[in-house]
Amino acid sequence: MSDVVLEVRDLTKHFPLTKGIVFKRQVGAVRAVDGVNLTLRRGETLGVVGESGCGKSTLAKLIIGLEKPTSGEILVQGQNLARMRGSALRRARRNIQLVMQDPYTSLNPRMTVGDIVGEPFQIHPEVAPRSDRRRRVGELLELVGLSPDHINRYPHQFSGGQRQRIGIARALALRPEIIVCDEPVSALDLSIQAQVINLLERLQEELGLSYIFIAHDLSVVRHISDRVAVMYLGKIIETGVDTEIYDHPTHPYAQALLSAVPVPDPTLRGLRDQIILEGDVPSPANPPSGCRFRTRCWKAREVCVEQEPALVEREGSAHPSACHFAEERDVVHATD
Amino acid sequence: MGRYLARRLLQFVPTLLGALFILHYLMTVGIQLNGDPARAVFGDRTPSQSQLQAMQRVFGTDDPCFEQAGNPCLTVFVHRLENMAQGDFGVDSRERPVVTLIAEHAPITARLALLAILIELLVGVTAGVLAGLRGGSFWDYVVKVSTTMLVAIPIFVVGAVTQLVLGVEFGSWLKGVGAPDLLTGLFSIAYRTDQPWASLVMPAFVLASLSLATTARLTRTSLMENLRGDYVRTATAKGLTRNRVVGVHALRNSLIPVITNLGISFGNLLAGAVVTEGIFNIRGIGGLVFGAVATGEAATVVSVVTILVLVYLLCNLIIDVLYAVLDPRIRLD
Amino acid sequence: MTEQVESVISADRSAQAGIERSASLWADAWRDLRRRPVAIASAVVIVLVSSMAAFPWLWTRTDPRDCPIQLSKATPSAAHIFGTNELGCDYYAMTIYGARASIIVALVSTSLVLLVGALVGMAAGFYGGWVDSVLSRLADIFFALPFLLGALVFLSMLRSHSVWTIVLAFAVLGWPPLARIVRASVLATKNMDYVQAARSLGASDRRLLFRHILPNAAAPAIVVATILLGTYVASEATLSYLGIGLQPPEISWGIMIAQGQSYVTSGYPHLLLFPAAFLSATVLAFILLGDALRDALDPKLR
Amino acid sequence: ACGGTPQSSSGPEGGDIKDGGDLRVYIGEPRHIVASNAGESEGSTVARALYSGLIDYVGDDYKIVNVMADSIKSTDNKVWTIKLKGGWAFHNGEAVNSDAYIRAWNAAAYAPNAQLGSHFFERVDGYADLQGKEPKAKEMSGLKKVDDTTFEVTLRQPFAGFPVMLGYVAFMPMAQACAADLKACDEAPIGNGPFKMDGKWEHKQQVKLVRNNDYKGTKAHLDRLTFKIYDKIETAYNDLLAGNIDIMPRRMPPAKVPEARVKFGDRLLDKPSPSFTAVAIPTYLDPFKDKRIRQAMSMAIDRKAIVDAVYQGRYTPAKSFSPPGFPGGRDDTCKYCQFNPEKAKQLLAEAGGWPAGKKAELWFNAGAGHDVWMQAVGDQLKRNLGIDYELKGQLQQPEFLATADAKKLTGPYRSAWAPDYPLNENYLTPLFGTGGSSNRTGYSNPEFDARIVRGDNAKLLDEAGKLYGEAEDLLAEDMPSIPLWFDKASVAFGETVTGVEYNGVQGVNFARVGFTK
Amino acid sequence: MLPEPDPDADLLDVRDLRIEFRTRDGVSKAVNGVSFTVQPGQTRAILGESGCGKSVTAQAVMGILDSPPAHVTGGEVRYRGVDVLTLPDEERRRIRGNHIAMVFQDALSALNPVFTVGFQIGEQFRKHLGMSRTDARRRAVELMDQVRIPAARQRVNDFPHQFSGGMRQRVMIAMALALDPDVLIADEPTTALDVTVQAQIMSLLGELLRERQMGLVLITHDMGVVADVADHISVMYAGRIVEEAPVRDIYARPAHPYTKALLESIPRVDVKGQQLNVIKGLPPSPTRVPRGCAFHPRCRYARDVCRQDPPPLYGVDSRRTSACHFWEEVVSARSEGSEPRSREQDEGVGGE
Ligand SMILES: Nc1ncnc2c1ncn2[C@@H]1O[C@H](COP(=O)(O)OP(=O)(O)OP(=O)(O)O)[C@@H](O)[C@H]1O
Ligand SMILES: Nc1ncnc2c1ncn2[C@@H]1O[C@H](COP(=O)(O)OP(=O)(O)OP(=O)(O)O)[C@@H](O)[C@H]1O
Ligand SMILES: [Mg+2]
Ligand SMILES: [Mg+2]
Repeated sequence: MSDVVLEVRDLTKHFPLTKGIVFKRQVGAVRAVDGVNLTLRRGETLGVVGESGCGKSTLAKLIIGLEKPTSGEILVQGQNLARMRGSALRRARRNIQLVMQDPYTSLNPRMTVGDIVGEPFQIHPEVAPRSDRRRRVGELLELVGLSPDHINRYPHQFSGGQRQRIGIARALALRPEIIVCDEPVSALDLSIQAQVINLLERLQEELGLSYIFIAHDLSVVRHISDRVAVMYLGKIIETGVDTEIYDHPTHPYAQALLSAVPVPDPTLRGLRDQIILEGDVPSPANPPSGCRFRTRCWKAREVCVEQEPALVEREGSAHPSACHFAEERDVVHATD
Repeated sequence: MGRYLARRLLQFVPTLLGALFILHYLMTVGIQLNGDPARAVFGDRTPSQSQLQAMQRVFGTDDPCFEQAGNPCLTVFVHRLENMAQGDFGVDSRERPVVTLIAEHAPITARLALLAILIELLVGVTAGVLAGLRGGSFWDYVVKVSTTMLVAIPIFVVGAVTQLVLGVEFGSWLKGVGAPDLLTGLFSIAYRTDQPWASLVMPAFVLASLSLATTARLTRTSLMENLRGDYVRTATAKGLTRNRVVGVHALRNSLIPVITNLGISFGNLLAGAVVTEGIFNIRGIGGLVFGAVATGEAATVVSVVTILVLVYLLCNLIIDVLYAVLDPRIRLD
Repeated sequence: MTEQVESVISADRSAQAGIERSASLWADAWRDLRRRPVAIASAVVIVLVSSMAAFPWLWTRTDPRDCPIQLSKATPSAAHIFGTNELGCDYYAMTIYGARASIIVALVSTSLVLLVGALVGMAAGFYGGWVDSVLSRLADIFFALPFLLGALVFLSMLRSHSVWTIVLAFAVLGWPPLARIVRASVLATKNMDYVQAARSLGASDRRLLFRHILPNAAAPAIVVATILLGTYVASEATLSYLGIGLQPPEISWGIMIAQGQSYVTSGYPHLLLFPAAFLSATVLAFILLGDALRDALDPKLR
Repeated sequence: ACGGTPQSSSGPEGGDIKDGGDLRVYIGEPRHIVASNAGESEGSTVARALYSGLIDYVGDDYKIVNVMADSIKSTDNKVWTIKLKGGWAFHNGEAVNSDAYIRAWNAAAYAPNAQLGSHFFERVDGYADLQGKEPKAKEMSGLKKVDDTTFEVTLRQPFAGFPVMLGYVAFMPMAQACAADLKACDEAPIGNGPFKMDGKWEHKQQVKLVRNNDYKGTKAHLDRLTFKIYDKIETAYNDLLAGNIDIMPRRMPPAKVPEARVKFGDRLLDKPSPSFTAVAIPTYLDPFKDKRIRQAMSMAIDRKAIVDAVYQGRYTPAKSFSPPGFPGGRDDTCKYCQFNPEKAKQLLAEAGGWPAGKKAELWFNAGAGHDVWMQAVGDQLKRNLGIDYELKGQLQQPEFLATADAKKLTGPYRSAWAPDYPLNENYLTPLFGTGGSSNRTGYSNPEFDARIVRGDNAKLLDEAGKLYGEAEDLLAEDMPSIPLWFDKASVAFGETVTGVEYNGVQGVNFARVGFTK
Repeated sequence: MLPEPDPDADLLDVRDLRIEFRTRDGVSKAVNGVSFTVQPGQTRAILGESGCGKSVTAQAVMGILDSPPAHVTGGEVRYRGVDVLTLPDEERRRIRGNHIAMVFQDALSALNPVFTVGFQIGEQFRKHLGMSRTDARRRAVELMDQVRIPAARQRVNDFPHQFSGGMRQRVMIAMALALDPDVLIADEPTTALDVTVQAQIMSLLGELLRERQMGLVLITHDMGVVADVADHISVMYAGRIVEEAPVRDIYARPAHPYTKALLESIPRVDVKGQQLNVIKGLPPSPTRVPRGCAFHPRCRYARDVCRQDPPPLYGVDSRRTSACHFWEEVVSARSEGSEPRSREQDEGVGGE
């Protein structure tokens, strides 16, 4: 399996909750990411979807090494990123880059575009000789569809979509193999969103990139991903290639999530099988025992309280699904 | 909340000890470098050895460490701490207990500071609101320039001019026309024991002038920011009157940074009190410390400033709590 | 397809305008400042006053210490346009020469305070944990000493009171508010996405601090610093007034104001007015320039 | 008792003074007000209203008038017999007798009491035994009670001026109740004077006094006498203008004097004060060892110009080492005190000129406003002698004094002296006598010392003054110190106040002040 | 309270509304002639991209625009026949909340952080109806129950930050419904929410509308939400309504190239593999709206006339209009896959 570029094993991240006056005691933890396994192959896009607060961004930060994991391994081409430090880590970082969610806060408002896109070269001077940098920055801007003449402008002089392109250009500067996109289009307008998605797809084709594409917009994820993982409260509860998830979801949460996505087609009004969930997502600091979805699940029984369902293929689900009672249900299409 | 208070109170300990030590050290080095303040009492006349010794005992400078420049006189410090722990804050050069001195001087400074803070809030916030409601307007400029001028002009000039114009000229005129006591008290030149509040108003104004600029500017910026806030729009959309929208919804939020700043300006107030109290002849803490510094009475300086530090810390604690009350998003744990 | 060409051309045109501009934040701020009349006026005042401080002989040939005592307290006239002081020294020359002490006190104290405050604030905010605890407690200690009282005690300790000891006193006592402000802005800035982005690129702490966090945390510090600067100039005068600051034969606006104020009602108001006017104008200029600078450093406001 | 004709009363004569009223008087916060400890001006102002001593000094010539003393006599100027008038009592009813005086003087002298008046008793036999950390004795052997109204004082050496000292506050009697707790007494002294305490001293606010109706001397006109305490003299002045106080009995803010002259007219008294300012010279240092240099410097200073510029012309340029009008004092002792730049230059040239490149360092204590006139002095030296100068005003008072004590000052320095009793001797022995208590110039002239001793042994006070004056003549030649000026006191008071008398030692006699009818 | 309301008039009728912002950098014409009507029980959706003037329109109708810098330069806003723009301030204020209410996009910032939700909901009862504090609180609890906030009685004294996003939006809705208004303007009420929560809120809104027979103006850029709830749709571009139609018609046969392009650029959850069509370029800055048809620089149907003459609203049929000179061409084209997928990247000039 040489074409696996990234493998995540049993990754957990617990943010400690502390109390105490002089000496801090740990009284609990926010289980933001709680035992996640992923593999990413070369040239592939893995979509990660889930509701707000389910741990998507934390997962992204772990993967690119912005947060130290509580446990688990992140293997980038066989090397464990979580245990690297110093210059080894710096070098490894060149291989895996992040595109952030909010194009308005992810660019330093007091740096020009040239400085922002050129910064990777300043941090890793070995990548490009000084004399070459300006040209490289220009190329990068062109690559993402911006005019190299805009090099001296400030981020606020650009629209959201253009800023996102700047962020992408920055991520591409070091020619990484993997790009983690944390909701790269959530903040963008429809017409712009399409431009960025197309750009990402084009870059993947041209440069052979692998993406981890995080989003809460299931339609965007479907559009761009080869495989999809659905997260709930720090865990992946269902995963598979996109048609498996979208057309044959088996986990009740995945079904509810999909059913809630509005479809821009008034002719389907009232014809789709809509599941309105009750209540809110429980606090990740105090997740329910057993199956984490059981508090909002209409199928929950005794066993769900006691036993945590594993993410495996099982009867009723041809792809891995973490529900004791996994069962197909089409919630996306009209049911007639 | 209880835990928070406990933690904050615990944090006082190192701060207080640190401040105490710094003061002690400064005073000690001061004595070592500038000579024994006990000597100064005798003026040009050279005292005899025993006269000097008697005075040194009163000043508490009879430890030999005061003759070695740079010696921090730790034993003296530890001794002072022990005494303080037992409630003994030492005596001044007239052998009056410092505790008594503080009891005499503190209430009036407290009143002065309270008035000054009220004025600072009242005038500063009003000015800030005037300026903030219409950024860039005439009022905005008036407030900006006038408050800045108050920063630029030393407080003793402000004090002297106020006293001359409002106290001597206007105050005398008032007296001439037989104005009621309260009114003459308001415009009296010096502090009057029979008008313990009114005669402090003018000094409080002078004192407040130091922090007025900051308060007005803070109010202005935060009000302008909040007026643009979505919730102000919501309040308007609910059909509330403009007064209620500004006065209840926008202002309350705008006051949060102003209140926080009060903690800082409290220190300013105490410092400004040195000058203001002198000019208006107010028997307060500022003058006490100034006098003690001038005559080198270490016990008084260290004790009084320590108490000031404590008061300051407490004030800031109260302000933090107030802050949490004003802004429910802040949780004190 | 013509319209497309047109829009491309117009894009090019504005792009060319972009090329001419230099790329640094400070250069841009400078360009922006030059367009603000208030900033220009303030800068002119500051330059004038600074030149008085640096090269007083450019402004007057009279020696402010050459004082024919017979001319004591002359009111302004052609020979002495600002009059003379009680010793008969030319008041104009004194006002010019007095700029130096005030400017040094203002600028050097503020710079030191900014430097120390920024370093401490950045360290405390960026590293957090025990570094933060220790530095914050330390700041508390100095913060809790009332400024002027602290300066009094500090200066009464020192043998001689030169401009530099006053600067030292102000710096020692003045840094905590700035440290707090910087710390708060660093805390707010450090979790901004763009800092995270730079970190994920492998940027060093130094780079994060100085390239990303500091410029974005600087604005409130600059504003406070300019107000502090005004406070320092005024405090220098107050210390002289209390008899613990600079003393003659040193010449400073503070001393001149402290000495001149007692003569206001005695028929010599010029002894207060001239130094007070110079001092106020300078402080006002610094504060207004600080405001303008803050706005200029914020590309969003341009 | 008695009292000479007041020489400097203002306003209408005694007949127009109404009895009653509350006089509000400006003072600064005293250090102490109990007589034995009321060493400085503010404290003694209060103490003098509370106490009556053996003698008073009356008028501008400080004539000695007995108050409680019936007689003060000595045959050898060494053993003095003091007889008291009988029937006087303290405010608490205790009788004022010989014991009250002996008690007071012992208590004042006793070192552990740390009373500021202690040094006045240095001349009394046995004073040394009361000194040190643990003194040998509590009572001076030189004080002997003869009977209830008579006691004897034995001095270590003869001193003709001893009776003159007795009017000073340190020599006031002390009640038993006061001696029992000196500290408590300081808060509310038990005096024997025309006024008594009304309640305690309210620190930094006021000291309230009421008339002592049982007073044996001339009773006061006023019902009440309230000393209002001010921190800043400018504030007090403003309050005087506004009519919130009635009198400033000693000082004015210097800058306000011209204005006050206009506003108060003859209600502003400019009275000579015996305070004396000079620039003392370290005679032990080159180039000041040469007296011609000292003489030249003195002649180069235009005292009048400085006084005009800095003190609005109020002070009296000094032409002697003790003030004119003072017992023994003269007006024209110092011929080198004339301003004469030509002569000064000549003298300097004779002395070989000023060392090239050397600056005269002028010393004074920091933070007390001496910089202005010191600078003026320096300017004069520079202008008239070409001596460049440098001001050395960094030392705070304690260290300045200690440095001076140790003779480590490197140039001329400020020297100020206020006498403790009205006799010219008080300006001479302490400052210029060999081993004098405040002799820091290093001046030592056996002939000078001898002339002082001659004065000490004089039979009559006037004669003593003359003999001391002969000693002063030597100073005028040697110039160990450059006299500059004698201060003036300014007494300003409100329109309805009358009967204000002032002299430089005693201040305003409040017993004689009242309001117009 | 209102001057002679006309019972036969439209519930809300906005005609040719024009708004500009006068700032130091020049005048920006944010809204250039917006017209729409709302009938009781009906949902009018206003669709458009960020910055096209949706919120400004809504705020103008509410009368809560900050002026300066905003100035309404033309048009009418008729509520039951009365032009509210010409009413004196005081009467205008009475309409707000009482007759026309509004729900904002970001509930967290739209709620005052320092007052309890009970206070904020009850405030209107106290100020408009003069109720006592306790009565107002009781009514607030009732309203919170109605918008299905669990344990309303306990939570009435909580602060906004103590609620989850969906609950906050319910609080906003409760606040808007407090005085039983006739018109509800919802400015992107679910944009900030997760899809599951969005579904909850939208179904709640739908129920309440039906119960109360209110007119709803739903502002959004989400074509999916609109398809689910709207009766009529107005599509805005650069401060103008470019197309107006009943909901089914628009999705089936858009009559304006912009609407058409938008529909083609939406990825769909129920279909995989369709191509995303990109609208080249950027929406124009309101300070520099192109001459002629504002959309022409991005339009594939643009001809010379589009650069010269701003298109009037052409009637497509009795119930729909389009502001495109070539609407017939647009309507007749097949909606999907008819054009080659544009590979064109944006070379446009950035925003301001
Ligand atoms: N530094 C931190 N300390 C404590 N808790 C944290 C921290 N960062 C994240 N969390 C918690 O971890 C959980 C997951 O957060 P995360 O940001 O990964 O969610 P997300 O899925 O990205 O949500 P969204 O869609 O809103 O971006 C949340 O409950 C959050 O509160
Ligand atoms: N206070 C203001 N000053 C100047 N221009 C403004 C102001 N408020 C809004 N605008 C301008 O008006 C235009 C319309 O803004 P509006 O908020 O209505 O957009 P919107 O359609 O609601 O967008 P979004 O979907 O982002 O909410 C924008 O181009 C904006 O720049
Ligand atoms: Mg996230
Ligand atoms: Mg909007």
